[in-house]
Amino acid sequence: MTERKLTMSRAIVEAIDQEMARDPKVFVMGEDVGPYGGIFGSTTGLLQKYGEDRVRDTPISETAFIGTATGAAAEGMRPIVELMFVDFFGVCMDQIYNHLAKNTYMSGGGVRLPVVLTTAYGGGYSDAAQHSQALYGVFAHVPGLKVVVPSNAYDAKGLMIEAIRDDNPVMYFFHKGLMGLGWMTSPATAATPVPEEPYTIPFGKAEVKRSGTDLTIVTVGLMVHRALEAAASLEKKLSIEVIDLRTLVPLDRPTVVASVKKTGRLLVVDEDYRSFGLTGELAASVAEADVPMRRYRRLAEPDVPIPYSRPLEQFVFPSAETIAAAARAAVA
Amino acid sequence: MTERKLTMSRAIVEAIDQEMARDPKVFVMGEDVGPYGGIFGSTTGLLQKYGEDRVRDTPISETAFIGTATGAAAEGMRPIVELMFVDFFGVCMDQIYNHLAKNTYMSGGGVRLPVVLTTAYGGGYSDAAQHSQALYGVFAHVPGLKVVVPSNAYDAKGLMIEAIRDDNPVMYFFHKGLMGLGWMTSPATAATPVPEEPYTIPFGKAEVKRSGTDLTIVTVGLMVHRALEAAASLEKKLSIEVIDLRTLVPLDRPTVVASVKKTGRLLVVDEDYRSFGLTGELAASVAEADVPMRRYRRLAEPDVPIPYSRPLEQFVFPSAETIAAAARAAVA
Amino acid sequence: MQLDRDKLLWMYRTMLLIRRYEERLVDAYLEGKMPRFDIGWGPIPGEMHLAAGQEPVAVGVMAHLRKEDTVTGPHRPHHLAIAKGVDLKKMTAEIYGKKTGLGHGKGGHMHLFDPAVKFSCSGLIGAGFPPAVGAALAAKMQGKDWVAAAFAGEGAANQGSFHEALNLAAIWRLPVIFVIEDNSWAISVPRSKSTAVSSNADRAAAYGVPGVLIPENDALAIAEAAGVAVERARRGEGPSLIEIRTFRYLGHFQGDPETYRPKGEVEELKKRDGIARLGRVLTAQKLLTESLDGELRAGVERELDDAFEFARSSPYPEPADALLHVFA
Amino acid sequence: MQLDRDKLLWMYRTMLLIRRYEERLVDAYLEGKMPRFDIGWGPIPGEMHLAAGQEPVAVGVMAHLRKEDTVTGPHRPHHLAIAKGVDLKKMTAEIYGKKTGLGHGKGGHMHLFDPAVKFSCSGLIGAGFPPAVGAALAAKMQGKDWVAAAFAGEGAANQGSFHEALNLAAIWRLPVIFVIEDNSWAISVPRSKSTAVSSNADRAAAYGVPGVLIPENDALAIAEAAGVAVERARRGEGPSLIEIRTFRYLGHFQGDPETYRPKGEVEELKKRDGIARLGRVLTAQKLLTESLDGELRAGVERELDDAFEFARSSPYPEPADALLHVFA
Ligand SMILES: Cc1ncc(C[n+]2csc(CCOP(=O)(O)OP(=O)(O)O)c2C)c(N)n1
Ligand SMILES: Cc1ncc(C[n+]2csc(CCOP(=O)(O)OP(=O)(O)O)c2C)c(N)n1
Ligand SMILES: [Mg+2]
Ligand SMILES: [Mg+2]
Repeated sequence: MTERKLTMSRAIVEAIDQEMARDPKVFVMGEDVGPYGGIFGSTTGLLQKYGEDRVRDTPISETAFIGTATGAAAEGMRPIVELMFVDFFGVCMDQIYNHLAKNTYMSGGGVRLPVVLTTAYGGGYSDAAQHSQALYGVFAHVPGLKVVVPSNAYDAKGLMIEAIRDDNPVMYFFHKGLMGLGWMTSPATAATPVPEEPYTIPFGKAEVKRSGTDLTIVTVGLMVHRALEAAASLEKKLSIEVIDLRTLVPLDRPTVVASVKKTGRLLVVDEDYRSFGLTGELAASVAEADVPMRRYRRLAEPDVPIPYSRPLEQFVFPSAETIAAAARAAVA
Repeated sequence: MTERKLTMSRAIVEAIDQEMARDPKVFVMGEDVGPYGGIFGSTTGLLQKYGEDRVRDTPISETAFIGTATGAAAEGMRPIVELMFVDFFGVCMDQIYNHLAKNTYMSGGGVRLPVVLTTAYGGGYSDAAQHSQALYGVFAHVPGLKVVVPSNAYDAKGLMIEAIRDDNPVMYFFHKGLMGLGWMTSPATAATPVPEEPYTIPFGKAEVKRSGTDLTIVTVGLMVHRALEAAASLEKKLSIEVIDLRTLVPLDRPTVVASVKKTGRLLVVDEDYRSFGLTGELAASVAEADVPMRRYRRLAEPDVPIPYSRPLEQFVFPSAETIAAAARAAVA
Repeated sequence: MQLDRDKLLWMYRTMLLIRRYEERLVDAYLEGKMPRFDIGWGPIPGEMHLAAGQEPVAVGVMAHLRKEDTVTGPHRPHHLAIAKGVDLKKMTAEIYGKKTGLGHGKGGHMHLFDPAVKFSCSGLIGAGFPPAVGAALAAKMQGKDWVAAAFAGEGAANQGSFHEALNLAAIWRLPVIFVIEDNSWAISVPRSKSTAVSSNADRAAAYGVPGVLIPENDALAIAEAAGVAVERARRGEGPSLIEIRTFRYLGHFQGDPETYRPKGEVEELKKRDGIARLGRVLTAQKLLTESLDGELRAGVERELDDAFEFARSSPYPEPADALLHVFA
Repeated sequence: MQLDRDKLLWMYRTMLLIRRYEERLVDAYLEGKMPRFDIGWGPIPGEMHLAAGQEPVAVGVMAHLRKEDTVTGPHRPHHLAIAKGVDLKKMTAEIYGKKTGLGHGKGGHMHLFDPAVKFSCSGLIGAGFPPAVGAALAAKMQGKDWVAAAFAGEGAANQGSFHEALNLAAIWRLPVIFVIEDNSWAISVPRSKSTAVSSNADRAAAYGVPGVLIPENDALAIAEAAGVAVERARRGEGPSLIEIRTFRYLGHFQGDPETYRPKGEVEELKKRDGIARLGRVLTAQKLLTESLDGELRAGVERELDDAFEFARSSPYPEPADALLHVFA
């Protein structure tokens, strides 16, 4: 494997670039995806290479341009459309969940909608309650959308190419704090070696990032790095298995269940709100498999809007330290 | 207690009427809440009694009129605003979850928003994928909204008065199939004796509708009636405890945990989508309380859009029969 | 653009087909709902929004559309679907919830999808505008002269999607026609209580596109305005907005008590019925004779017999089929 | 409505206050972000949207508003908040994330709530229109002559909420003024690529309300138009729409590379600066002298010293306070 390292944003752009070169039906739409190159660098350089017809800046009209993606996809195009922050889903959710997500079903399979909806999620830089949320739990709850949440550059490229080639709507979440932007701190481990050539990573295959026998930590996105840090910090005392789900829909329940069967303990770490979300879904997935859990714990955003002030924000998001503490408590 | 029986819709209207009579700041807004009296009878007769100023038909502009409720509430009014079907939340979710639900928090408690957002949910009459959903799991996942789901007329009145007097946003879900409308089948048990005088039912207090020792069934809304039917059908063989949560936010975890401690088995029945929702949240709530569950099962909408055709729709929603079968399997 | 004899007769016959189709649906819908009406009962359960009175809108616009052109419709879709050429048998089977339906029974009457003629509809008010813009964008990017038409009621013109979609179509100069069917009611809310302007055509100025109001429920007047808009779109000159004052003869949905509706309103409207109106014109032009009219009506009945027979005799889907088709 | 001497000097001084406030914020924001800029670092982390150049809009409209009138602002709120009379100390403390802030540090610069002067803002584009309509409805229902003003950028006028809120305000004849600050950019997207009409004032016709375009970034011209709209609203004659061509001197947010922006654009705009412009007029009218100008500027600096000192010296909230205030 090549040793060329890319940031996650460059890996995403490379994936889109290679697919646009391969397939003229692929095009990009969204706010500031053109000259600006995407506020979080998800489309940098594409306008210069493919021109205004295939890289389209839109007005601030998410309902219109996401619905436009649905309509264009029904006619054979393969739009990649960006919702700048997932926090904004409320202005366009109807087009996403009642139409893009359901038209294939309501038409008995007659309509195919190959749309990739890219969106930025996550906090940690004091962007407050309307620009820091995870929210993937909402999209995983409603049927008809595949939900992808890469944690590093290698996965980001492979999952993006898989998403573009998928004939179904895919919500592609990228954490702002993983993109490797010059102006926002990102874990060094988010930038990885990335092969030049196109490759895909199948949806629904979690990755065991670190194997262990005392406790299973399951998470996704940015929290994968924090969980690994926590596991490493405890390795003298505890053998912790860390699982990166990579996609929430489809959800790789077998990998999680098998791990808990081995460790007997599950700690779910989530940047999304705690209740009615990922943490609960994994508890149910293990319990309904009749796998005894000696311990189940969850560390997630404590069901409060995300506060602006640094000490408050740091309090609501899991950190390597709080994860380590939760892990120790879960095994004690 | 009086023996006067009311349908759930009449109980809701009586609650709103009594509060409008008591407090001039209470008013009603929404589509067809005036002369029509609410498509599902949630405002019948209020226009005639209180006039157009306090009972306002709106254009089909949910973002505008729900945001208007938020703005009016910030100025001391107490709006009751109706989203005709919860399925339509996607056109106005931003005003609901980013503003109505968060402004109190973002203002450090400086802003109070006493808004009751009433909405119809549920299926069973072939209204298909965009008019039959439950979706309360979405609103229970995002912070800042209280979520109420009454199962009968008595609770509906008490919970509505509690909601109107609450200084916070309350999402009040009523199942169309519980309202006792002449034109839609409703379980006989949904209409109950209702006291004439105003009364309140506190949020966050689940009701044990039937006590048992072999299995705990937890559910809400219409499914409470089906669960009770199933429990009754099995009473010779099994002693089943049935819990009606009544509100999802706040969620009465202690009552559920105590019951599972007793029965050792939990079956969650939900009309909402199975994954990333209520069924998972209850599994987590019990597991994190370190209460051993010998069995955890869930019976919910199987993560597909709700189909139109009767046999298909009947397949996706839990029935007394499928609940009974699941209960038997859970104990076997 | 002149409408030739065949097209004029097509318009007339298609209106008859739509009217009679829905008259039969009313009966079928009420089966199993008598004496007591229960929305969930009978061979056709669920909501039923009929377009009786609005036929001129459908044929007036569709007279200029081809198979390759896209149409998005609202919750009241039958007249549009039929005029666009949606397979009547499969559409009827869908409404009956049968396996042979357009969506194998999954969609129902508010969710008719026929990719063969590029028709779709939605139960969400205003939701059809953006996908029509998308179809127009796809046509433009693929270098086709195909157009798209989005139909919605006057109530839908107060939904944010109307504004956003028109603006986007205008700045991108996309070949799409926005057609507002003003039947003056949104369920029980009259347009005067929902809309701040007397005509939605006035709203075209907010997007720098042509806006036309057709004050009469007249298929020929509608066809004339639609012809101009469609040609403009095909020439790549961008979107247009057309509002038509049309008639809602029936309740919002079947079972609507209509207590909010002034007595006699419908009777007055029926005196200006769009089908009879075109019939008189064609008769005057000697294009329609009594015998031809009889033939057309007989043909319509035969076509409807086939469609309803197909639907009734088709099997229901297997219950577990509910789990199929979430993803392509 | 004539503006008296005090009001005119208030307008001038308030613009100076806003400009200097944000100049100080730029420095404070960059603390801890040098040499390397990281949005999460320093005493003021997160996004920072400044309004330098847009001061005339704030004072021109606010010149006619009282404490009881409601204002909703967008993500770029400081000029509006200051002109509305939001507590400068608490606002600055909020931006510093301190316990003494308007929201005890929970809101931050895009979420400033000061119920005492009925000011609020939101980070969601177009989200301020509906709540302003709600405030106007509350005033009307309570029989007050209070008005509401919703401010937003030209980019926001393409959001569905703009359309829905204007229509609702118009049919209910509510006392609300919609003010569009056209600074010709929505981040990197120029108005020509986002808006199908040359002026959003033209969109007033879609709601049957008065629409005015103020082509110059001139506080007095803005005040004149705003006066008419506010009086109309107080008289119960309904909403108005005003668009102002104003200037964005800085990047969309601090740290914006602005590679999309034509060279020299800002320099040209600064030659027509709104503060200097009013200063010249007041000097010509002998209302402003050099010494008075000096006094005003000195007073502004003292006020700012106090506000920033208060903010810097205030304590941070306790981490666990994050759990408070989800519900009232
Ligand atoms: C977004 C949304 N809001 C509300 C509804 C409920 N609803 C269904 S039809 C209707 C009235 C629509 O009126 P109009 O657009 O004039 O169409 P018409 O029924 O007159 O054909 C309403 C409010 C809906 N389906 N979608
Ligand atoms: C609904 C929504 N979509 C997108 C954004 C991202 N965003 C923040 S500011 C901005 C540009 C706003 O432009 P304009 O309305 O002209 O205001 P200005 O920044 O020029 O003051 C965008 C697209 C948002 N905050 N909310
Ligand atoms: Mg109508
Ligand atoms: Mg702007």
